[in-house]
Amino acid sequence: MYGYIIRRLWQMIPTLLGVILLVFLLFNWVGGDPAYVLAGKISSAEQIENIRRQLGVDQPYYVQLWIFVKQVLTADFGASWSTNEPVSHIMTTRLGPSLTVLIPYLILSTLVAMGLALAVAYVRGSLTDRAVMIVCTVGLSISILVYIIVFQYVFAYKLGWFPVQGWSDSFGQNLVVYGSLPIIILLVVSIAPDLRLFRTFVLDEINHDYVRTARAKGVSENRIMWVHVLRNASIPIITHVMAQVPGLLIGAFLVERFFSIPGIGREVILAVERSDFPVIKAITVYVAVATMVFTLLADLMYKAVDPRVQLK
Amino acid sequence: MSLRASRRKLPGSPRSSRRNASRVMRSALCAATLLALAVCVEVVAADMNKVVRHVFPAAEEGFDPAAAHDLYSGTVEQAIFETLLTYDYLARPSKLVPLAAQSLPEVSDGGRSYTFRVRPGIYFSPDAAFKGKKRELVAEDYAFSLKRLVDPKIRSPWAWLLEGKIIGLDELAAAAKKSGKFDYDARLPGLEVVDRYTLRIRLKQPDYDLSYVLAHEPTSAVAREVVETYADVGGRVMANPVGTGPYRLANWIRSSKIFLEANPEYRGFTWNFKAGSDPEDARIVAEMKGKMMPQVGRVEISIMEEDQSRLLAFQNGELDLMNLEGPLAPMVMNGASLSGEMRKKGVKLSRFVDPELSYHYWNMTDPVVGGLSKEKIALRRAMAMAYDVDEEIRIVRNGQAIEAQYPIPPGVVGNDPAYRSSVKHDATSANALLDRFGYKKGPDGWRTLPDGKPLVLRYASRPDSLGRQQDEMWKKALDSISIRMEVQKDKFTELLKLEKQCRLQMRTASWIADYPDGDNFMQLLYSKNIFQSNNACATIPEYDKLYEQSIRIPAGPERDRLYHEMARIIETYAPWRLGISRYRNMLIQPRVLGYKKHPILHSEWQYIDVDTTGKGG
Amino acid sequence: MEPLLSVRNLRVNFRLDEHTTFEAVKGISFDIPKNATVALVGESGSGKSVTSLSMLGLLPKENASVLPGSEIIYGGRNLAALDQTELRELRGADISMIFQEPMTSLNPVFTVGFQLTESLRLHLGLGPGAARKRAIELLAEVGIPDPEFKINAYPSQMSGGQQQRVMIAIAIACEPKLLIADEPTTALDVTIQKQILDLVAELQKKHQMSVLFITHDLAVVGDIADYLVVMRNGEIREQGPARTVFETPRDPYTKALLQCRPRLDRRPVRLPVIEDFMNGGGHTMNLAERKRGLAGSDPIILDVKNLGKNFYSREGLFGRRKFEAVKNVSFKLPKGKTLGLVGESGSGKTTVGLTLMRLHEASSGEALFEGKDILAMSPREFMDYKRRIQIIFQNPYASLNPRMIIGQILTEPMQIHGIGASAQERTELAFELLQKVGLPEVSFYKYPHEFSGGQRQRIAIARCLTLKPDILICDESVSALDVSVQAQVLNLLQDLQDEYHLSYIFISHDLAVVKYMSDEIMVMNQGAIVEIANSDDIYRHPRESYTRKLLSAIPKGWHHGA
Amino acid sequence: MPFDKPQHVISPSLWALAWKRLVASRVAMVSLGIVAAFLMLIALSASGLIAKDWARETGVNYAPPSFLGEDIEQAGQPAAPGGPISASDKPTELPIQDPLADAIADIRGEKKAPGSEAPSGESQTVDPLADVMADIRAKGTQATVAETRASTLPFGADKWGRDVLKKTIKGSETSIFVGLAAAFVATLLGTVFGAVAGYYGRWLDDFFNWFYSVFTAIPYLLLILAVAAVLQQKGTLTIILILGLTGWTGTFRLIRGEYLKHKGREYVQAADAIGASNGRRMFVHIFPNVSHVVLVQLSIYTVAFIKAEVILSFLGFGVPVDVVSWGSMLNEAQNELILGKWWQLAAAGTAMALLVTAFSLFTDELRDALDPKLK
Repeated sequence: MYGYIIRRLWQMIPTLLGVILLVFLLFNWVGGDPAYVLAGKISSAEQIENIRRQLGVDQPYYVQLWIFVKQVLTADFGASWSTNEPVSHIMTTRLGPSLTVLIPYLILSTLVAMGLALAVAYVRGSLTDRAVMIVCTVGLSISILVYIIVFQYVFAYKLGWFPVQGWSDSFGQNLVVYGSLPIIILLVVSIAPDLRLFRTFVLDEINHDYVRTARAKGVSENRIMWVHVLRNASIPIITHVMAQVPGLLIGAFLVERFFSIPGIGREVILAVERSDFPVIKAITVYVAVATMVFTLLADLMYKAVDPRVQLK
Repeated sequence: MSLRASRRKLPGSPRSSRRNASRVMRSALCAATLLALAVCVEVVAADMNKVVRHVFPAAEEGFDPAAAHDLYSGTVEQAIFETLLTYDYLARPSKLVPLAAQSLPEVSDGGRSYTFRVRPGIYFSPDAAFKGKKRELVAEDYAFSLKRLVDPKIRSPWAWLLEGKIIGLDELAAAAKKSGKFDYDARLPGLEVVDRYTLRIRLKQPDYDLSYVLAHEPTSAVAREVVETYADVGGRVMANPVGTGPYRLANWIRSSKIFLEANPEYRGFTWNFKAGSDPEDARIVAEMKGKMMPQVGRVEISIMEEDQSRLLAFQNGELDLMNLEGPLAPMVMNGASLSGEMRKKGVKLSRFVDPELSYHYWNMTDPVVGGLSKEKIALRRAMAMAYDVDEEIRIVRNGQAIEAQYPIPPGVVGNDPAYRSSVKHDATSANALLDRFGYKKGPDGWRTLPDGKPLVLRYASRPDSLGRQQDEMWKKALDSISIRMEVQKDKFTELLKLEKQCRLQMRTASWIADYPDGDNFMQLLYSKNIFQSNNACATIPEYDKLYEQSIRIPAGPERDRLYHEMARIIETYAPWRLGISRYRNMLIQPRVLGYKKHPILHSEWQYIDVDTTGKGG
Repeated sequence: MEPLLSVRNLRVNFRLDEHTTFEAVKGISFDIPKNATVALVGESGSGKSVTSLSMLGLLPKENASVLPGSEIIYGGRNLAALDQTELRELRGADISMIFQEPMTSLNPVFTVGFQLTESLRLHLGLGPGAARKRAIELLAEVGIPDPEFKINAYPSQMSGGQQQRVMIAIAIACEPKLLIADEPTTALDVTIQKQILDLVAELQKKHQMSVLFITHDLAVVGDIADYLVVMRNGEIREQGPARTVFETPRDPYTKALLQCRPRLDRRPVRLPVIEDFMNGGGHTMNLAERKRGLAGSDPIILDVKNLGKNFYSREGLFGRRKFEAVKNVSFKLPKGKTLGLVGESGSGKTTVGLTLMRLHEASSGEALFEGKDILAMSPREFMDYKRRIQIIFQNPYASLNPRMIIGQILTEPMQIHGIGASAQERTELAFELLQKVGLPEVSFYKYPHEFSGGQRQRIAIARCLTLKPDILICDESVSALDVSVQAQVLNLLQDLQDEYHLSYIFISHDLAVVKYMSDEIMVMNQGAIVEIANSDDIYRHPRESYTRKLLSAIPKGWHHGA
Repeated sequence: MPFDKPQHVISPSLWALAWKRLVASRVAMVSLGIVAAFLMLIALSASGLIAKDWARETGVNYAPPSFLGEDIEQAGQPAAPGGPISASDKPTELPIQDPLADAIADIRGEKKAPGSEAPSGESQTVDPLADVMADIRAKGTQATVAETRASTLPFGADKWGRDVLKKTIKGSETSIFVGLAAAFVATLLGTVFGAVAGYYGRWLDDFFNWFYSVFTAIPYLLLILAVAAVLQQKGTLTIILILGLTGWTGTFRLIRGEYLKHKGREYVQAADAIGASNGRRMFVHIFPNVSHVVLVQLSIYTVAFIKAEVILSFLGFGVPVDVVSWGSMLNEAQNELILGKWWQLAAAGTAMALLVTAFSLFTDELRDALDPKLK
């Protein structure tokens, strides 16, 4: 077990190197030059040169790459070019709000989609099943932007059930008052694709022999679905959900912007707009590491759910 | 320069200022116990229960006047720090008045020497950097703060405000670049601290805009102790603003929330501004006159990037003040006034044309569109004539803009509202002009260059929805004169880089006044500013000659005459096609009293009051 | 005596698509007496499994329906007319069932104990403690060693035989009156098969229950069946007491089933095939004995020396674990003869074949083909020899590319090896071969999915023949086929060997088939050779205990009276 | 391979059987019908038979759909900028001296240059085109006949007065083409990488797996933005490349898995046994057997990329200005919605929802038909 974890961590090194290389290639090499923006409205070539020197972008590429590698190794990405805020501070302060929304969302969406998937799979082939699937497909074809705009307008403004936007210092208030509408929107958006996916996972399981065995034992259909099938179907579901987590940190940017949630996604877009490379690079590397760690976690959770899995 | 302070001498001795902290707390007591009114007026200022909730549409960078360069950081800086000069709250066009200075500067030596006297008895808000001592604002602080703008380590985006102006300053910066260490202790002939409160600035050549520069928030006073305590590796103090202004930073959640509270050390002032010609002014004066300022104890600023969020939050009463950006205008505006629904709610509107100009420029060094030969001029003029500014205002700007007739927008000294441009939308003439100069149509219907080579225009724009609309506007314009167009899409940072290197062909740029003087706009085509602010990379000898004349004389009819001719040169040689100036529409909740958006000042919180009786809703 | 369960006029329909239905069971009737074992025998597609599933209402409800009029009478009730709730009370309690694949039939993510106690708690209402206690008893009863420990094991931590024992434990947990065993031993090795059969027989007696034993292999039920029901194409061909049916079969199909299977005691020149019985029953079979066995003078075509094959799996940070699949195997293959290769799963017999084909890279040893080591050749050199050693795989459904028509499948190897001067010539050759393996010419234009398993195996054989090989490796080539088809393919292989003097390496777990086909037999266990000898000798005088164990496990068919 | 027997003798292949299953499904046929209708539409528009003149401004700005009737408020209101400018529109008179005036006047054989009546010598401003302009103005004053613009259009007009219906048709062409082409690129890359990695295994597999993990570790949004920045060229091709170059990972994983699985299958071993080369086994033998996965991936990607084009447009990396797509229309429509001009959003949104829904449903059915195990 520990040997396995160590080996998996060891295997992350080449991937991380690849990420570093790709990120470096994309941002340092071809990513543009923010010196002109930082220089202000009126700037001389000399000032530009000065700024480039201050930022270190006038160095040869291999030196810049080496600096980047060192930054990754020491987990110290320096400070934002435009605000001078230490990148570590950006990460620590923006992560909380992001997670305040994402964790409840992930838990709820997984539970809801899983429950619905089992229900729909139970009546597979029926009119209900087809209708739900078609509604899901239609729901899928609508952009998240439309959901956000409409929900914010209707539920927050017209009906006044939620604040239009906002964020506070209190975790409870954030979760209950400010976070609920964003969570609901994310839920509504993700239910359709998740339900479709989870349904196929469940259908995959329903055709297995052990279901027939359970039936032959006289186990009720409900119990078959909720005990026998669910446990098996949860294996691919775990992978799917775990793989989603790191991407969501950034993917939730639209919600964060519309509801003024000071999260990571919003920070990334801001950094991209500002060409704030230290922040972009740091977040990319952190998310990449998170992706790898979550993949490992998913595999470890596999082990918990599926005794067949041998961690070697 | 006959501007005088319109503000009464501020009340309160240094002693009473010192007790300002207790004053804030006493305000409630005042109201509750109904102490003698006079006492209250004398001491009561900021009421911590009075909160103004403001919104920014984009994130702030930080609050170092020398380092931050976005509008929103500047807005907060203006509330925390003080410049030597500022603008009168109500006077239009904008009028300079002293702020930390006792009076407007004495200008001597034909505009080469400026002497300021800093008002004694102004104190920085308490901070650990002062080690428990009260810290008075002195002339040296301004000398220090101005030097910071050119410190290479800080890489201030505002260096250009002072570059090439103050005797000895550029040399000091150059030395710092070499040695790697900026000598703040150096005595400069151009920045002479005559005594504790007197600062004399000597210029290399006459400059009538220096007063404006010293009203611009990058030149605010910061304390050297604070910088030395908090500076990061870049010598910047983004997160610990300590100033002498009416507010101080109470809490800051970066790029999300900024909380300001009244500065207990602030000396305060009595509201006494004169109404201008605007009929609204009378109401404002009635609401505010005689009040001890600042009234508002707390300012809460939220950052909301999305238009819809801002507007809904405002309509929901979650915001007190909000700048209405173009695309949203039709939702709450009916032409120039608020919609009935908003008026019914009692929402007020502060509206005027921003001191801003958008212009379409051609790169004058570009082989296709640049140059001063007749056929190139004809090409540019044809394109200029093909562009329909009226349609842009109607469709793209939703009517919230005016056509720019003159390179200097309204609200800026030098603007001539009567001036009419000779460039009109006229595709027929544009076509005729191109025909005349041999831009023949090829077999595919597109025009070629006179030498028969293909003619393709490259229009650069940002990847946002406004950029897309500009693309469409120009596409239509160039289609109407059968010139083929391509769009060059790039991130703003990249466009800016190419622009500064004169590598774009054509783009729509805009310029917002840093200070309300025409020179800020007219310098944009001066050939010495190529690679800096001369985006068109234009070298037009006639223009240069006139410009050089214009900077040697103060604002006035003589300069206006030169500006007229320069405007006509812009039309004639067509390095630019003038675009528009936008309206600024500030929405104000009924509970906010005395608010009027100032065209140059960014923040007005210190001049307004909030009705806490609840009748405003 | 009143039967435990009577099936009357059972008809089951399958819906294939919106317009087509297929009648899988066509109105059958039979009884299951109390305290008896009834064997339901039939080849694939006979409807035997459908019959058993319909008894418990386990047919897939999407596309299968028991037609009205069908009756399955149990305890005075018609099971075919009960609703699911009522059926559920019977399932596992009165009637229980075990299936062919114990591996997939057990839920992989729950412990054996959980799955066992689930039944107990459901039907007997036992509390957790009591259920657990009873479960341990049950595990002990079905012969799981160390049941207190194994009750917490997951199915994947058990062997196939143990898994099937667990299935049986679950099935008998609630003392059912009827145990339906649907091919419970087909997926198991021959030695395990015997153990399971013995267990079922023992439990049947002990619990005084009835067993419905479903199988395709008559030999399997010879020992245990009291009654036989023989099905074909949804109909019952013959039923009656086991003795009667085995000894005096009336139906030609039953006769064919009994005769087609190779037997240990006889080796006819040609095996009887089903047509011999079905078409008028004219017994024109050549029942003459075929001579098998090696003469020392046979020229050797392939000489394998010290063949070894290792597989590696990752372990630890950098380590890898070696698994020796084939250890030091040496044998000689004479020209025109058959070497039989027998062993249980995991014995390495298939690996030997694949390694000789160089489908696996050998780890050690050499294989001299006409004196040249084919294992050491470069791929280019080997190309010429590749043609001469061909292989026929086990699964006829997997070994033909489903996206190619038979014509492409047959002409492709010729094209690759430049056999036949033109496309025209190759096509003609393909037609010829089709004819040789007994398929009509029109097969050329069809896709594999249109053929039955036996036909596909013929195509696979034809594909090998296109290359005119010297050696043919038959890797379990008839194991997946029904008995009647198996005989046809075996006959075909015999004929081809006679005609072309092919040398066969005949790999199978079915000792009867191997014996029938082979001149020499090599027994393998855990990657190594146990014994190698002339085929008749090895059956008569096995030297090694493993060989004896293997031989004793072979189902003997009906021998009570024989 | 040449077979001299007539084609009809060849019996139904697996493809034909799958097609039969597909035909049997009503949902599949209806959605296929819708998709086919769209494809027909874009074929017509691509060949220039319809919607060729989508860019022509045939209606008034924001002309409402005909079924709503004319927008009286809009028609009556000249949408005044509302500026306080009241002076005449005549250009401010300024002294202008034209040094070329004489020369050009000579050529034209007359003596007239506007502005020459301002003889003040103090002026330095020179208009080198003064005479030409004057000439043009003199001649070209005949008012150009303004096109009459319809006050309503069948489906309304956009802000410039272009027919929304035509825009939608033309937009469909772009969006579907982008979706299909990008899906093709992504699937091709994913398939080739996946096939090579899965088939050859060993270091090639390690390499592509590494490549895959690196690509998937980087957040998709950042990847798109970065690739967009790299491929600075404008145009539809860029969008296709952005989507294609970043989207291959899903197919890669699937196809690699399929190749791993199939490589061990007996028919592939049989092919090996008859001496088929690696390339032949990969492409002639295995590929047709995994091609249904590829096909399903292709259609999943098409849907995904049609939607992604909208997001790309939102991020500003959409189609060029002389091209219209659903993404560009939806983006325009966001601002229009605030003005209450909902028809462009409705038209583009409906067209897209319809196609995407039909395509997705068809994909589901296709998957079921090709792989009947599931379900």
